[in-house]
Amino acid sequence: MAIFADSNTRVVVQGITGRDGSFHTRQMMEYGTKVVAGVTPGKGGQTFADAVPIFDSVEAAVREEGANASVIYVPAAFAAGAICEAADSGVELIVCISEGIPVLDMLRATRYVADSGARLIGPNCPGMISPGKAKLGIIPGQIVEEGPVGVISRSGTLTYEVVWALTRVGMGQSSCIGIGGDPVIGTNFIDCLDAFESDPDTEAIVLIGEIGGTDEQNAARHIKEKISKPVVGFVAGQTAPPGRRMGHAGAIISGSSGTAEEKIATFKENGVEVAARPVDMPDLVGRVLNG
Amino acid sequence: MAIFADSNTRVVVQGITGRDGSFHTRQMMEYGTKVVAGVTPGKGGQTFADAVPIFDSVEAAVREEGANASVIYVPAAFAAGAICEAADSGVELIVCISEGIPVLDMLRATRYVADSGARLIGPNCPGMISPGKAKLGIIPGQIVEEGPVGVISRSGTLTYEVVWALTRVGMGQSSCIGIGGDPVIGTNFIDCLDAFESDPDTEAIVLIGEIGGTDEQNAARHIKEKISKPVVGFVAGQTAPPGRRMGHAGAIISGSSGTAEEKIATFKENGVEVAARPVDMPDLVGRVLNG
Amino acid sequence: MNIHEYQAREIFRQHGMPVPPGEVATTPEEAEKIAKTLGTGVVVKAQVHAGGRGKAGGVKLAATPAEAREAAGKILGMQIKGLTVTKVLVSPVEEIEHEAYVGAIVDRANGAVVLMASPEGGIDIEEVAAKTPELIFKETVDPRYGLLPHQASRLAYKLYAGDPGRARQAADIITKLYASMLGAGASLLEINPLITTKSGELKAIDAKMNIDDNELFRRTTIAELRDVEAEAPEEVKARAQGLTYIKLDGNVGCCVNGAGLAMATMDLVKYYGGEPANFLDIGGSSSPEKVVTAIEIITSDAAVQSILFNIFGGITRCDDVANGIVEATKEIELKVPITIRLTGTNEDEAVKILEDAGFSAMTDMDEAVQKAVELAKN
Amino acid sequence: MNIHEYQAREIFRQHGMPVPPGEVATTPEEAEKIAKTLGTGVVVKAQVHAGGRGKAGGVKLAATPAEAREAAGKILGMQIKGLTVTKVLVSPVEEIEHEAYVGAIVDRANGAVVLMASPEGGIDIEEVAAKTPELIFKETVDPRYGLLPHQASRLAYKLYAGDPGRARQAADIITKLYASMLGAGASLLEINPLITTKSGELKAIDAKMNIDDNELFRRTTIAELRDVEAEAPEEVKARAQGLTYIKLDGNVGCCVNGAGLAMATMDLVKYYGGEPANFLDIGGSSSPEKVVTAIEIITSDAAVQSILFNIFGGITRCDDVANGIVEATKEIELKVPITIRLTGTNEDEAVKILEDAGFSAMTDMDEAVQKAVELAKN
Repeated sequence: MAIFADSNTRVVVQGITGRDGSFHTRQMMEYGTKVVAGVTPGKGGQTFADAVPIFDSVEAAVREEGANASVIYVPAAFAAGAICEAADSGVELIVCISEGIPVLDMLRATRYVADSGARLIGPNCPGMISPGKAKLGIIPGQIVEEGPVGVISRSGTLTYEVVWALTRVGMGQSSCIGIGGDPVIGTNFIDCLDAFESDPDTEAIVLIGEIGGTDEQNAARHIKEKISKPVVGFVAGQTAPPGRRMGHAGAIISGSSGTAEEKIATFKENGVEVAARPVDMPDLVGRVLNG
Repeated sequence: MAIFADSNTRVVVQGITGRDGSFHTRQMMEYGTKVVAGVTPGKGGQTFADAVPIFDSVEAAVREEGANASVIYVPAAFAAGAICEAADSGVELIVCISEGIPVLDMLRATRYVADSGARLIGPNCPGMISPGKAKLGIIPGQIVEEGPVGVISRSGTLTYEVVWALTRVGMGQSSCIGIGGDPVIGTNFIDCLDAFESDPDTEAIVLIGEIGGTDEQNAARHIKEKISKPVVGFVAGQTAPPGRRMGHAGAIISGSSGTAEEKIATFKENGVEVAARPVDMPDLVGRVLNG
Repeated sequence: MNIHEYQAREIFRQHGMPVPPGEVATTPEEAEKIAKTLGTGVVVKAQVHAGGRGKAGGVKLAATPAEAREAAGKILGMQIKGLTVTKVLVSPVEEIEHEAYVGAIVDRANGAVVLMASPEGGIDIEEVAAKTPELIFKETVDPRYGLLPHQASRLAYKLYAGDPGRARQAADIITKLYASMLGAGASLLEINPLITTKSGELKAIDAKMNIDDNELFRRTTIAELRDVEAEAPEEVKARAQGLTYIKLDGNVGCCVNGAGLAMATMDLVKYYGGEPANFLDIGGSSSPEKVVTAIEIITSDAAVQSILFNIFGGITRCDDVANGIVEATKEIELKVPITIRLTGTNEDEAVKILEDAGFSAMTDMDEAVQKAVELAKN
Repeated sequence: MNIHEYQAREIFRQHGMPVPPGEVATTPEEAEKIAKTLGTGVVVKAQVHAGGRGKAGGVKLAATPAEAREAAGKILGMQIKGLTVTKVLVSPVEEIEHEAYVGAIVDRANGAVVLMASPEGGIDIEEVAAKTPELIFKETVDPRYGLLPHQASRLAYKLYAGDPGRARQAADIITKLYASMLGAGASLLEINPLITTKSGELKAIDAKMNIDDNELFRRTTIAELRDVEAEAPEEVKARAQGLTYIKLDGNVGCCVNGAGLAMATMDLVKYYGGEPANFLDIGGSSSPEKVVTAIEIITSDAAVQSILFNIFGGITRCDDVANGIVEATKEIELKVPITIRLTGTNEDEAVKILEDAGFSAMTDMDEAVQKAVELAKN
């Protein structure tokens, strides 16, 4: 098993004829993902890579090809609309790779997805991969391997670094989820933690956070209360500058500074081991796996 | 028992200091309704009729006085906003008497109420009364009497006419609900039918419809399928002019002419007796009550 | 409130919709001048609040400005469904390749705006809906989110599958149709036909728009579009006093409080063998002045042989109505008998006021209606 | 994107917010002229993207135009938190009866805009939030419905309970604050203080607004508000190439693909005893040109003693980065050693390109960081 997507996932790619969309669709297909349809309004009736039918709307892709997941590679200006279209068309899983979406658009889009009962991963994320089963997004297929470790991360290349470190020592992954680094995202740490907790093939969880916000702190408390499987954390940004502060309002609203120190401390308080360096991750995971 | 409101209902009146609001609040209080609070922004801290505390917001009325129902008498321009405020503040029942609310406002307000889990009666309606228990709105208290007949109506004075005819012959009512005649309303015929069906004190139901829309037809089919108690119908508007048609779109969307003939025919097809005149109602109700 | 085609076009234009040029004329000379300025063949269209203008001869083609003048001369002053034409729209003739239909309406069943489109536009759209419903495409707009881009696109590609050029134009038009609806406070908008020209351009030709009366208080420029000349004068007068009046063909003039009771009263007139002369709802809070206006309007209809008042007092106070009747009959000499039924709030005071003034009053609706019907026959 | 107070004021003004008059000056003479036109005592305020202007001496009162010139002369050219003041806002002095706080922010935890208000406004609002949180009132805006009237009213009456005159003004201001947020694509807005004048009028005095960078593509007039003079020139140059650069105080120049990995690399520099000189994310699709720009920017910092490249190839192709390094070092003579770590997509090609050009490349992050830190010490 795996979480969110596996070999039964039937993927429609929104923006399949674009530069990024076509490149990564080929990569997904090479990895063995069931890409059953593409959508580019105005190109309905054409075929992608001599294999994948293209439609004018996601609704048609769902109706004609039984797509149940969507991966979105459309430009930022149209991405929130594409997310809503996917949700409205009945796909269960929406992975939005597009970056640069206005946050005010995302407030509405995430609510729309929630109202429709679908799951959104991203936006501005590398997507997800369930090794040996399906790749939805841009995580390089050659750095992962099937195994018992669930990976959740807010970043892209840092995830690759950690996953690759695990793979090199033979610690494969059940699923790797890049939830994205934008302020407003769909699936969060807690959603992924719960999914990995329920997944019989996942034995340990790696959580890669960074500075900003309170998601890591919330995840830490959730782990203590609800997650029985071992979790190892990492937080990037200990040396990052305090950054342009969100005025007074940011501090008033969250009551948190969002620093790496605060996050690491909260992990430790809640019994989550934290790796000092990415390279320490395999050892720590090995330790918790062996009890 | 009764439906929607009874002697445990704690009413907040929105627009209590207005001309209509103050007049009808006194009437509700005289009838014995528990009016526990009023709301007029800017008059918080004052007292209405030496008895009812006034607040600046419904939230405060709920918090301080435990209001669980609201009756709204504010001008049309503010009425949709008042409905949303009531729903947001946690009252379970909202009765909106105000008329003249733009339909585009009501589309959003009814959805907001549904999202919040509250019940809206109206707008543009006489409200409801559970004889001997509570009056929320403007139905004259002296024309009703406790008894076994549930009354549901789209109109105001026509309801009074029918209810008064029932009361004169000793057929009291469990509750009388004026659902309002606007195109977009909260509680509809079917909601009331289901509530009366579950109410042990209701033995027969009177349904007063009029021309326009398809609510009566839907109610007729629902009665046949789901309502075991006897229902007697009346439809006003047999001699009404065809009216300004809603362009082609109206006919395309509903596939119905909305005439009284069509509605009466649908009632009869579904086994609902229809009174030719309001004055015939008591006889018909008596007949169905006695099986 | 109905507005004219030329007014609806202007609202569409303000929202960026591709609408052909054209102006409104009230005289044949103006029509000629507009045709000259346009410099093309024109179509001259009657501006009335009634359908079936074409069949009634209210739409004419004109190849030259002189022909436009002639056409306008024939149409202006014409009666269409009882309404006199006082304005014509003069607009260029378009070369039509295809006609589609696009509309938006508040759907009471869904509690939402529904957008509709069909590639089979033109006058027989209702027949299309009845016979080939698969050619009517719909999108329901969630009022919480408004029209979403993919909904406009989805409708557009159903209209013009395989033709991205036209589909993109259509998506834009559908988006602007919805924006016009919100912008004008409309409960109905239709473009029929939405044409494709020979050069592949989409244009909104005939525009229909109903404004929600309840929007007018907050939309003064829209409220000013009301063309009282195009409405029955009694209805205009009634509205000014907060009454609703619709003239009918019978001879029993009715004055009732509440629309439902008013309809039930008319039905009862018919039931007892009479014919109602009108629908008249004096509304909830009926001051004596309203009653005076109501009697003036009812008696202005020469067909009325008998007047019937039916009042169930709730908010309406029976004594207010009684005072209004007494006052009105001081000002207006009634030439037909009046039957008064009153019950409810302040019923006793009302009966006294009426009896003091020499009227009698009843409390039973059926008796009153029967009497009024009888009196109309004499 | 940060904008200046005077720009935020102008956006507020366009949305009908009561903002005092005032204009921006870049010279003491202009400041004098503005003060003359205003005809009142003025306050001269430095326009910089930094907090704590007042404490730094960047805000001065001036009773006469001559004093305004003098004050502007002192403030213009001043350094506040490393930024040079090039503009001052000259605005009338207000007689302040009371100071409140009103703000709006995108709350990531809720996925919604949260409006906040406190009757305890002024510079110490964060202390109010920490010590007396019951004096901070909040309303969460459901993105499906937008700000509802009762929410603005509820906040306003909490600010000014028992004072309907001020509460009504505040409700209006809160409504316009939210409208400004949507209108400008802001992720944060604050009015602090929102003052009450002696005559009971509410006015938005200090205005803070952060614009969501992701909005700029569709808001050209807002995008033009960017004041590149007020930003560090390297950051401006980096942004033009799609890079993100933030200068720090260390001596190991870092060039990484991806923000998370960039931060982890900096952390590792620190872990091994070094100090990162910067944050630099070259982003996903890194063309050779971007790499050239990155090296130019890193080397423009005289403190840099060692350059570290850390690339994990995914979308980023290692050979692109290698080509960029080779190209850059043809144009720029490197005065400090460079350490290159590359792994992932096209790693082998990259290593060959680098070795052909005389560089060596590593594949292990920790080894590379350790080496770069060592080199910086020599």
